[in-house]
Amino acid sequence: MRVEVSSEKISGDFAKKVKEISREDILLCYQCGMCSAGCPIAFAMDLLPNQIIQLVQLGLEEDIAKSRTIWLCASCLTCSVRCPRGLDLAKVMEALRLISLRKNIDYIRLAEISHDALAELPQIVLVSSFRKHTA
Amino acid sequence: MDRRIGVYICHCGLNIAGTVDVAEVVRYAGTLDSVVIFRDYRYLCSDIGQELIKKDIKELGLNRVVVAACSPRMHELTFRNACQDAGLNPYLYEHANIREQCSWPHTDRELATDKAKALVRAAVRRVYYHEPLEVKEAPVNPNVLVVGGGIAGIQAALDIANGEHKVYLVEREPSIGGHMIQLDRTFPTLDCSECILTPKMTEVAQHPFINLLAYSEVEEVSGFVGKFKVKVRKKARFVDESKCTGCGVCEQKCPWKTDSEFEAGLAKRKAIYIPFPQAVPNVATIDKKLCVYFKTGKCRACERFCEERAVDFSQVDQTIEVEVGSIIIATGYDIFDSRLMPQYGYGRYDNILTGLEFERMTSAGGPTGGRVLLKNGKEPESVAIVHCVGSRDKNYHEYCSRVCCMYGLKYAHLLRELTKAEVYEMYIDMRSFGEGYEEFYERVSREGVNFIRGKVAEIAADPVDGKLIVSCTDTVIGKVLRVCVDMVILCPALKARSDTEQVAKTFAINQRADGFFLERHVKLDPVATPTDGIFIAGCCEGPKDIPDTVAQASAAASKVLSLISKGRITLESAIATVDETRCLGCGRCEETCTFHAPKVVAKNGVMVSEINETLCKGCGTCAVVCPSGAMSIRHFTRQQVTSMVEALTEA
Amino acid sequence: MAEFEPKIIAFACNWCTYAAADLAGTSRIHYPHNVRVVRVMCSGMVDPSYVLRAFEKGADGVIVAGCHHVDCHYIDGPVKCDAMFARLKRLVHTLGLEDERLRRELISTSEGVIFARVIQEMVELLKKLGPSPFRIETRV
Amino acid sequence: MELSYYPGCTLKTRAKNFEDSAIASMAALGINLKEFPRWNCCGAVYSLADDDLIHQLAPVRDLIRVKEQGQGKVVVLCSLCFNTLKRANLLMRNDAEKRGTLNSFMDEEVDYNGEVEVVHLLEVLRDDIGWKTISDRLKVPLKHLKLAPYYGCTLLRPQEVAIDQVERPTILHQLLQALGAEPIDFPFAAKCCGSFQVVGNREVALESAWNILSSVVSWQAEALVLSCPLCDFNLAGKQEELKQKYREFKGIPTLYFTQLLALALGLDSKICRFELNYQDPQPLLESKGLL
Repeated sequence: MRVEVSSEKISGDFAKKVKEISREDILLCYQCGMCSAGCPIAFAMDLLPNQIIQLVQLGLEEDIAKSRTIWLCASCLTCSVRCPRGLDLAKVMEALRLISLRKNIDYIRLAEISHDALAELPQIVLVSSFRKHTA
Repeated sequence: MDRRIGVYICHCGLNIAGTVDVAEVVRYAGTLDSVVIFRDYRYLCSDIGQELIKKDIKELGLNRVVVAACSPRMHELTFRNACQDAGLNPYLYEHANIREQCSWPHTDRELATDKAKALVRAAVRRVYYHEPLEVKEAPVNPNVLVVGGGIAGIQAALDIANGEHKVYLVEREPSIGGHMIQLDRTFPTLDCSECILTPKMTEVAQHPFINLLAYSEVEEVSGFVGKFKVKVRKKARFVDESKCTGCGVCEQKCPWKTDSEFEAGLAKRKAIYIPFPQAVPNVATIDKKLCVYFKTGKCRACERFCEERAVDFSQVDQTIEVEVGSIIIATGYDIFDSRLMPQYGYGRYDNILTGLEFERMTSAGGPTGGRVLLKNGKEPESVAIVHCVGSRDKNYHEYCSRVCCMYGLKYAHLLRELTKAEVYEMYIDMRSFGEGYEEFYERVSREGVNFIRGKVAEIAADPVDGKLIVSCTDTVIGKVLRVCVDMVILCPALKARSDTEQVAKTFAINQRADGFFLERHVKLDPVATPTDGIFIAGCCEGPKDIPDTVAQASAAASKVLSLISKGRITLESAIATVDETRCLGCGRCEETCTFHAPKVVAKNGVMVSEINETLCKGCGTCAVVCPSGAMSIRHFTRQQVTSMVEALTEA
Repeated sequence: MAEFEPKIIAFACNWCTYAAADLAGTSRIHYPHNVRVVRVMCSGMVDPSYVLRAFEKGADGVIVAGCHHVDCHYIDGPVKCDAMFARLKRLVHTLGLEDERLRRELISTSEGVIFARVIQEMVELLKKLGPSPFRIETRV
Repeated sequence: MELSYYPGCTLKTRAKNFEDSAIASMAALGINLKEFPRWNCCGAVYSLADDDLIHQLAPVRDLIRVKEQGQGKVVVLCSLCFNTLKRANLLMRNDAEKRGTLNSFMDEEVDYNGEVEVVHLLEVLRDDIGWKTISDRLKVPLKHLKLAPYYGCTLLRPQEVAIDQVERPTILHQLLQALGAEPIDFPFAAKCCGSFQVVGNREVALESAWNILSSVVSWQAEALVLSCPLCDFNLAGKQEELKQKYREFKGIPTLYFTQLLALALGLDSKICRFELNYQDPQPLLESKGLL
């Protein structure tokens, strides 16, 4: 339960990159947890959205990489419209996904989706899923 | 007249002389035009230093003086007074700052000396063009207007009236008392709000120096500090205040009901009503909108049963004019409408209360007789207290409302005392900053309250058992909680009154971005406004608790008392002046001035601008927009400033 | 040849920026000597002609500084100053002076450090830009 | 009156019931929904990354097609398409720098500055036609039908595209009321259905859908009213699986709001294409004498 925090990590490329892609100021967060409490998918998350923000602040990239949270976010924007500090968390989550996807690491593989599933899933579901979960 | 300028350079010990070659600056001063005497001294601000200057003025007939020393913000006044003592108009003085802005921030002796010479040169050139200015005074009317009869207005009115000065206390509602009279117990001491406030209300009612204008509103304010004229509209109560004894028979007989404002909607009141038993003045008022007589011409039950024949349907609004020298605005706050956060379910589900509703519920004199009850008449077994409803939130009000943490804790305490309920308190940060507040937090912690550090996201009701499900994150353990409770108490933000803009306009004061009234200086002049003679106190200046409100009210009263005690005001001398021969009467100055000082008037059939010298603050923006150059600012004339700019730019 | 030393005229409002300059001195924060401060009651009092006169007389840079918009002693002086400044900026541009030579700053009473930093930056910038084309000695 | 109409991919396939009932109902109300030519997929989701412009091309091209037709307004039915098109439109309207880049990239197209107005069909019903007109035209009032109106995310969030109050929308409630039905006020009306997670995180999407459906059931609605083909898949298409997982769940019929509109306007029920509904509402409608 002990994590090393250093100024190298905090002022490192990771937080900068998140800021660049999202254009959101992560430092605004005051950790009220309203995002997590209203998140419809928080029940399945190993780290809560507010914890993700804190990890970005501290530059703890590996902890985020180990977590499922950013891949579970459905961009429903409930947190974004409610955040009392006006932080658009959905944009931050998208930036975090992109940092991974741009390394060409897809979250889902088309080849692994069964034919039955492909027949069943409407286009809108497939297109949106590929847009969010593949490079 | 020939200019005879004296220049004095201060060493300030080594503060100046350590970096600046004072002898060289003095020598240089002697080479400047019209300088007849030039000296240096170790400490010019000392009595001996000042005597030196005074003596020169008298003996050498100096008509202009320049001192190069510390910042003018430090000693300009000292030397102006010295000039005045020696019979020289204080405005014929100029101060050069060669310490804060030369010897202290610079280290190179040669460059610092050069700069000091430039600063002295600029001061000498400027002072050449200085004109003597007259210092004017005006009398102050000792009467005072206090607007708002909550605790702030009551305190301010009493402080002033106790000094035996006449106070007009204007209150919009039928009774004074404000929000405080609605509160049950007050944190952290838990003394009963009513018990501590009603004696003060009675004192107001009986005070020989207070003229209470309840059920009245300020309509118009004109004039300026020391001499305001105020029009107050006294709304028709349809009850003769002088006859009504407050017996309440009319209330009993009146058949028409609506939600009681005093009881926060938890009980009803009649169309003719006394808002609460301790009302001041203790007289009935007819709610014209509700009274059926005003709609159909029938009923008049109240009139029939009134033994004192106080009911008077023929009453009309009256306008009263009062003259006062100063004004205190203490108009209080509104409470954030929790319906604006529909995710909290207020107004949608039962048993979600606002703080004020809960205050009435725990009040012994309230609609439930002090019992905490659910809609179904039972006591709750679990209650959630939700902090920061509409405050600390960019979507509503960004500021902290300052009192919610503490009254939230108070509710937790009362619930533990009055019921057997499990209490959950959801907060973002616990702010317990006042006297005895942190101790109170500790006391409530011991009483077995569950503190959850997280902002509530949403509240839903279970359709089957009516339980309320409160969703929030416990950010300490990093888990999302769904807390199932019988009752929720919301702690809504205190916000600026919805009519603040209107009131600001009436009194020519300003609003901050957060909606509250703007103080003259946030730290050093918190009860004054930029308009002289108008002061603010209490929550109209921003959310605050009762102790701070009372302190601020007394502060505003003391400001007013100093004005009255001096009895006259010194008018700013360095103000705008119009060269009527050049004025086009275009009105640009009038448009730009925030203080309404210039006014275009007809003079000998020509439209010219005229400056109201009591309103002008000398900011100079009118002179900048004046297209003809007719407007100038005394002591900051074009010639004076330009001469300085030139002198500073020259090599 | 000695290094070019730019001349800066700074108009500072009495209530904020002038006090900030005092604070920089009181705190012994060192900044270049090149600035000469003209005290005005409000930044809204600065007439465009003052600034133009400074340039005409050979100033290499001019700063118009006053309160932040919320701090104004006269409520909204900075707003009026902003309006004047926008016009002035165009004028200065038309005259062929580099935009950077004219600078608007909001510096409150407590911001002595910022005052010093602004002067430092301005001096560095002007050293790069070189003397004002209006300087008498640079005219042929 | 004729209005330019954008169908999107799913309305042409799996959600034909949504499209057909909408077009027929609007025709009955005097509005011809005219599909504009050469439309393409909008991309389904709006790109949330500041540095990602390539994904804005698809929706912007659609908007250019509308502009080329000389139309000032485009009506969208699918909630996701509505969101994507409207946000892309706002980007073109408000962000001069990105607008410039996108326009210069698509140099073969006419310049686009966000001139077209993107509206959802519900907005047309509310603002152009009006609830009263709809009530007046009713042939078959949907009496005694307790319905749960479900909005999902993309009609309401973010604030700048919302067709109604974000936290407590009422537009569908109002429509259902105008149709003579009884809309219920349940707390999950704007909660996310799990969206595309049904592909990559199937269990999670199912659980999200269950949260909503169980709430609908506990608030005693007789049917769930939808406005989005993705929500339809999660909330209706997945009910069989949920019934297996949660034995107490007996299923709940689902309909698009346009199907209810068509019925209430007295149109032939064939136009509703109920055979495409994942959960057949016909037994319920028959029991209420509406079929």
